[in-house]
Amino acid sequence: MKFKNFFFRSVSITGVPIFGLLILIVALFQFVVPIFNATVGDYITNLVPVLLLTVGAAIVIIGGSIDLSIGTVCGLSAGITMWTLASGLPTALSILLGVATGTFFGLLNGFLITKFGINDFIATLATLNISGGLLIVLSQATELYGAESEFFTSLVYGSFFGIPTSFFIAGAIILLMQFLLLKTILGRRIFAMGNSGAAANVAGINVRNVKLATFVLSGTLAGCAGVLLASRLGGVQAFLGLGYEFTAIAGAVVGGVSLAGGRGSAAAALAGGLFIGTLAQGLQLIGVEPIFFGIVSGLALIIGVIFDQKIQDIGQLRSRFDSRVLAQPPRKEGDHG
Amino acid sequence: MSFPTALSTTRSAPIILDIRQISKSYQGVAALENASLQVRKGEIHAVLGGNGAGKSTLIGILSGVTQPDSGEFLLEGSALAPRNPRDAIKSGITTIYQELSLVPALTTLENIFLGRELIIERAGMKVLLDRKKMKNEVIELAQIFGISKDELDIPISEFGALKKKVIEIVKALTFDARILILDEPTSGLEEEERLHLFDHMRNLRSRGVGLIWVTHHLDELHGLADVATIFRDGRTLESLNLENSTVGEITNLMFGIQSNEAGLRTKNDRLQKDDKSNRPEVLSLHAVSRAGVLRDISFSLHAGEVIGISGLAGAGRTELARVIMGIDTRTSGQIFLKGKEVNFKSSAFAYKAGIAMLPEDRKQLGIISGLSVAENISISNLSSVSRFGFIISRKKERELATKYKEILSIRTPSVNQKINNLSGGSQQKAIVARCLNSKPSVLIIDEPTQGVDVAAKTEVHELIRDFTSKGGAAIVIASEIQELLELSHEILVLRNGSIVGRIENVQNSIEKSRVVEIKAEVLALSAGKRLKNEI
Amino acid sequence: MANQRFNISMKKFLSDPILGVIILLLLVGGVASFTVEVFFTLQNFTNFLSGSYFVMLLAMGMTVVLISGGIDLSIGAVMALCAGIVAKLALQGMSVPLVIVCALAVGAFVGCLNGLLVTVVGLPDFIATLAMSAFATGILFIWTKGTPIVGYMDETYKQIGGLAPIYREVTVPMVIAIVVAFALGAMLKKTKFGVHLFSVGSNRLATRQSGINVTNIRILAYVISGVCAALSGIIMAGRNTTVPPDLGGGYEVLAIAAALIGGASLMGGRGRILGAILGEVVLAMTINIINLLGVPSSYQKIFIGGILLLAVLVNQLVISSRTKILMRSTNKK
Amino acid sequence: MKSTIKTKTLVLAVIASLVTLTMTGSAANAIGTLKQDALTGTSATVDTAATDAAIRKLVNGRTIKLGFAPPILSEAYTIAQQGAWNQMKDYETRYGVKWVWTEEAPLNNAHSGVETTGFIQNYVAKKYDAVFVCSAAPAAVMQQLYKQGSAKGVEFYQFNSTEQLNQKSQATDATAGLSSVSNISYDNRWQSGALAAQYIAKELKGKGEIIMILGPAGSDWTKLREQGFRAVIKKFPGLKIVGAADGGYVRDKGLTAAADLLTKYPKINAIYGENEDMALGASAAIDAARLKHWDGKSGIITIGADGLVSGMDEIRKGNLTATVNVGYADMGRTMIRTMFAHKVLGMDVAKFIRVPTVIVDKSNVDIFQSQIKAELATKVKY
Repeated sequence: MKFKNFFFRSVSITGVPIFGLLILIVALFQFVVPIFNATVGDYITNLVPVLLLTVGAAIVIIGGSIDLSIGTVCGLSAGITMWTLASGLPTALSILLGVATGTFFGLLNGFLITKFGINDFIATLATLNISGGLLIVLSQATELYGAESEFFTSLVYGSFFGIPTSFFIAGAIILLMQFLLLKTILGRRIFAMGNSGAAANVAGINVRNVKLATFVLSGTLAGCAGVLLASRLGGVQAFLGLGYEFTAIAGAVVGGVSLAGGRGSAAAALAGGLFIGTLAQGLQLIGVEPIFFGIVSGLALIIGVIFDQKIQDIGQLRSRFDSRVLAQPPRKEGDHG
Repeated sequence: MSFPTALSTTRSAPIILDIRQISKSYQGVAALENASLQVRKGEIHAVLGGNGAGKSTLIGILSGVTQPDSGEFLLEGSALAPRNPRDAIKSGITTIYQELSLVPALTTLENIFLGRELIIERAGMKVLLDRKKMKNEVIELAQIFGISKDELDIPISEFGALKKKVIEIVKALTFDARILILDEPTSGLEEEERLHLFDHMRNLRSRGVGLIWVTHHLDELHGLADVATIFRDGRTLESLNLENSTVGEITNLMFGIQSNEAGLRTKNDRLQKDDKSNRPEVLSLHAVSRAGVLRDISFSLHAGEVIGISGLAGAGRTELARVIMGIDTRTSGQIFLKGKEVNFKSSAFAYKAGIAMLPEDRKQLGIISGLSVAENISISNLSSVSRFGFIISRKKERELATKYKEILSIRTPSVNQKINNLSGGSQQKAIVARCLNSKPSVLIIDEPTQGVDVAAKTEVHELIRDFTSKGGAAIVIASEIQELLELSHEILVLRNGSIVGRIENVQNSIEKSRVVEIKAEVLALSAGKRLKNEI
Repeated sequence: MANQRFNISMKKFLSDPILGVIILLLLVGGVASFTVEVFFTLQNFTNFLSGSYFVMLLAMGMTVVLISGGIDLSIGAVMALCAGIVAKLALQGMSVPLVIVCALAVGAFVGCLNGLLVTVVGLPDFIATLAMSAFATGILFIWTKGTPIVGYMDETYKQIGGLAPIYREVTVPMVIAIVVAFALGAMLKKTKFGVHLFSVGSNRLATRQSGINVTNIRILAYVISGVCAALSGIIMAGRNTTVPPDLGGGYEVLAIAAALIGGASLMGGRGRILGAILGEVVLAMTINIINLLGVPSSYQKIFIGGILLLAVLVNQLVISSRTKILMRSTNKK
Repeated sequence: MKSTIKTKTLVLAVIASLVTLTMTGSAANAIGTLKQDALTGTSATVDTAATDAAIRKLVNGRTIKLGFAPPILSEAYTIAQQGAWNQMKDYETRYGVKWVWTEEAPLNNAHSGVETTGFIQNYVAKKYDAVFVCSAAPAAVMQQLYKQGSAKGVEFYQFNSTEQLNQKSQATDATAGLSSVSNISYDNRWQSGALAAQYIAKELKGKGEIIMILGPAGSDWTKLREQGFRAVIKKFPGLKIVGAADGGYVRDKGLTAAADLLTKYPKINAIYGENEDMALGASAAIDAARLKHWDGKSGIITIGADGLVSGMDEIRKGNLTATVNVGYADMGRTMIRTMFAHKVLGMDVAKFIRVPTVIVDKSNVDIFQSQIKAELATKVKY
């Protein structure tokens, strides 16, 4: 009974069901395609930048907004890093500039949204175009490859105990974000704002600053992702990052981060991002023809989210306290007619 | 034990709604157990009970939002089981909900006819809305309630809170209902508007409509309601003939013997007031204005003092609070806090400086619904539960919340409970806890007891008095003049964003005659402009 | 009394969401007509408008969904899928009206699926329609095996695609866009369904309590956007003269942008058909001006981003000045 | 023993000459893919039966696993794939090779191409024998992947790529800095962009105004073709490029861009559409503007590049003046031949194999259209 309650309570935590599903499909793929485990290292290395974007997207979404610019900002950051490296700047400075590019766009987004009151969708769609356009201009003006820094390539290609360095870097960043969201004052304020911006505003939270902070965080994460992507690729071309924003947002949502705001975590987003990535990887290894890919992945996305929702619902119901105060009818947010 | 006699049989009107043994439970917890009551034709039937007593569940079942587990109800003799609100409305049961159920994007007219639009027939096709006919049908009633013809075409979002409520009532009155359920219809309404509404309720009664009236305001019952049914713990206790029962008896029934005195502790233990000049000034406003909303507001608030703000909704009461808090910016004027001029850019700074606010709309602006009780309490002063100034300690947070839970007797099994699962009164107390935890020197309270049952209301009043007795100062905004009289030392009356009257030394005027006098005075002051308009 | 009436109509005018986009249009158009001589010519306008009718249709459908409080990311893919159906069936010799009916039916069907996923299954609209987009694209890929469908074009499809006019400057897409605009505009303003649509988007709970079947309304909103996407696809099949499998990529974002510029809100309950049309005109005009000015294509994206920001900033400005004007008028009272 | 050596030598000699022929890229060879080429042995003079038997013995019924990673699913790559399949079928019947063929392509954003890196890693993990890659991913990362994959025994062949941009001189380094075994493509500058410009110059007799509809800014293909095109135009003082716009490689955007430019420059003589889809869009824009298509003397020349079935039809109808046929089917066949020569027969293959390209207009459209149609008609599938 105790175990049962523990079980239901844990599956009601955002991200846990999808994590379970992730383990399930990993096992399934391993069974169907025995070489699956041999490819895991490579595919996660490829996935790392997108995972960082997913976590960034999650932070903004938890705060009740959306950031469409992360994909191209990540691309631009990669471009800036590569450009500065190739033109001979010290590695550390280049990395810093790459990350700063992301932070800058985060700030820009935040200002447009909080100071000018521009709708977040449009504002970040605009900066999506602007950052993507800047990368095109940059890549037209100069060749974005040929960095000679060993330290830089070691960001991704180096390894500790056989595990790629980028895992540690991304792991540390994601862990930090998880900590920030769940354990710090800022994190709590982000959740409060996402749950109810108006109430948070009345309750003494500087909603503008907190919102700004979420965009700066997601921009900075996009910058970090860009640096890792540049290190991973060794070269950057004009359209890098375009379209990553949808993968990232989808990953976060699959992980249980609610687009309505106020629900989710970095770990949940990570689980969602890994789920989508693993699914694609596994399907490729099984040898699903690319023309069937859209249908299969669409179906999997739907099943994944339904599974996540249902399991969480069950978990929440079963682990509820038996109490009079709960006797009021639960208010249904979702619409079932 | 002698309870007042059950419903007398002198009223011989036929029963139109007969509720028989209805039960409903959620996840094994009973919300209603064998609830029964009968509503007669042309009867105002009050439904009373504390928060969580099962009234909302009954309304849900009658209006088709939820379905009962067992039991049935008959409308004019035939069994009814509405599967959705549409069914219920079609059968003649209409509900006005406590929360505004208007749609902001739609116009007044569209709102009134939402779901029952009149359609014009053109070329055999029934597609187009017949706005003209709809207007004609509603205009008479609308004008009675002060809604002009032009206002019928304006989106609801452009109106203030009061107008919205009136529109909602007009909407309900246009329904051809045999049973009309009014869930806290007077909440947020001004005194005068209440009387207006009561007239209409009487009017409806004389037309033979059965009214089910859910209310916390026991003082409104007498002279209006014919019968009252009391709910406690999901059961129907008693149907009282109101001619033979007193408020005291009803309260006893509602809360059991323990909370016998609840709801009646008013004037006796009011704070003793010293001479104002002996106390330090905490907050003062000098000619504060906000374009179009507030004009030249000046007053000063001293430690231990409560200033009440009266006025019609839309007169600038809430707006004043928001400007003081820095949620909205002021266009001119100065605000001094403890002698220093302040200019808060957001409420965060106000909290830091020592001003806390308990907002009006609890559901939208008060509670942060996804968070737990503990998280809701700590949110305005997170550093009080933090280590190193930025890491939140769950343990400290729990302890803090548990402390407040006990002090304020917040009814929740655990402080980790999501706040939306609590009753309205407990939610309100949790927000009080939040304010107190920010260690404010000034507390701004907007409609302290809206949607809160009588017992909780007294408790909230107690908390405010306790706060000021320890040297805090408070601004209380309330529609009920009675409430202001019970709490405040001075009352400011707002109209159109300006202070149009001050009633000082409320403290010393507790004689009943004086109370009535003040009420009349406040009413006249706040309504003055509107009366002129109508003439 | 007259003063009050004036105030009310003033209020109505000033709070109209399309005011901003009109000002923007005049602004951008004004600047362009001074800097590019050929800009302000009938030919140029018919030119760039003819390339925007299909996006207009998408934006109109999107507006309906946005008003209902949802979002439809599948419309680009659905447009492509329907274009594929037109091409494929036309190739098999099916008559034009029948082809069109089939495409519309598919659009409506996909829209209905979207609606069911969002309402009955209860998926987040973002995910449901994103998945549907993957589905639709996938079906088109399987169908075409990655190769464009060609060889279905004839004079009729040229006309449908707007490549050949039916009378002077009048083209079929123009007529379709106008008819749909009026139909949807009237639907929103003058019918029960229109009122309910705004109602659902603005306050879903209250709408349900009013006895309105919210689920049906929401599903129907997606069906309408599906049908709009199908119409757009029919035009696209004619205009593009081939149907490559990746035809629809990215048009949904354009449609959302157009709808938002035109005053719709992602929160639901707001939006205007005319706004969506003007929003798309702003976007199309931007590309047109870029091309006419000869802006190097590498700067195009930055330019588009800038215009988007300008669009919302102007809107913002209009809103704030409106508040000021309204305040002044109330203060005078 | 001796005989086998002899046979082997013979086989090698024959193949060597063949491959050389392929790589020199004579025009005859382009058409040769249609006919049975020298290896198939229908020639009156060369009997290849013995060679076939020897290769069959060498192959010994083995299975060769091939990966095919185009940047996107499109008609061009479908034709290339069909060409490859036809060649594979040929080898299968003659040498008894069994094939496994797996295609992986990103469904959208062809120009980002980072997805391809994942595909390649998967091919390596699955121990494929050879992988044909065309990707817009940065050259540096692809080379790195090829290097890692090669170490595990997987051979990489680039096709239709833009390696011209990144290749170094072969004067001192035979690999030219590339880790792919071979690069089977055409030179986008001189075999596509320049050809189009030469055709325009010839038709217009060195005098006239031109507008360009370019692919998306930032694309390597765009960059190279524009470079070649401009280089040739520069040589003709009478020719002037008056405007350019982004057509995003798709027909609809090509149409819009061309329509805009035609409004501003209604008197131009030629439109260079950097691929066929955009050129066809431009052609529609000419119709819409009620301007005249080129009839050999007057009107507007529209020229594209690709060599797709649809384009050929339009040339026949006169809507498209000409196109640069870059021989995708031939490219596909050459990919298989080169891989087979290197992987199975152990031959050295050229680092850069240029498939022949040709300007197709009304005068020669029959030849090249029937060629593509014949390739697509085989219905061979792997």
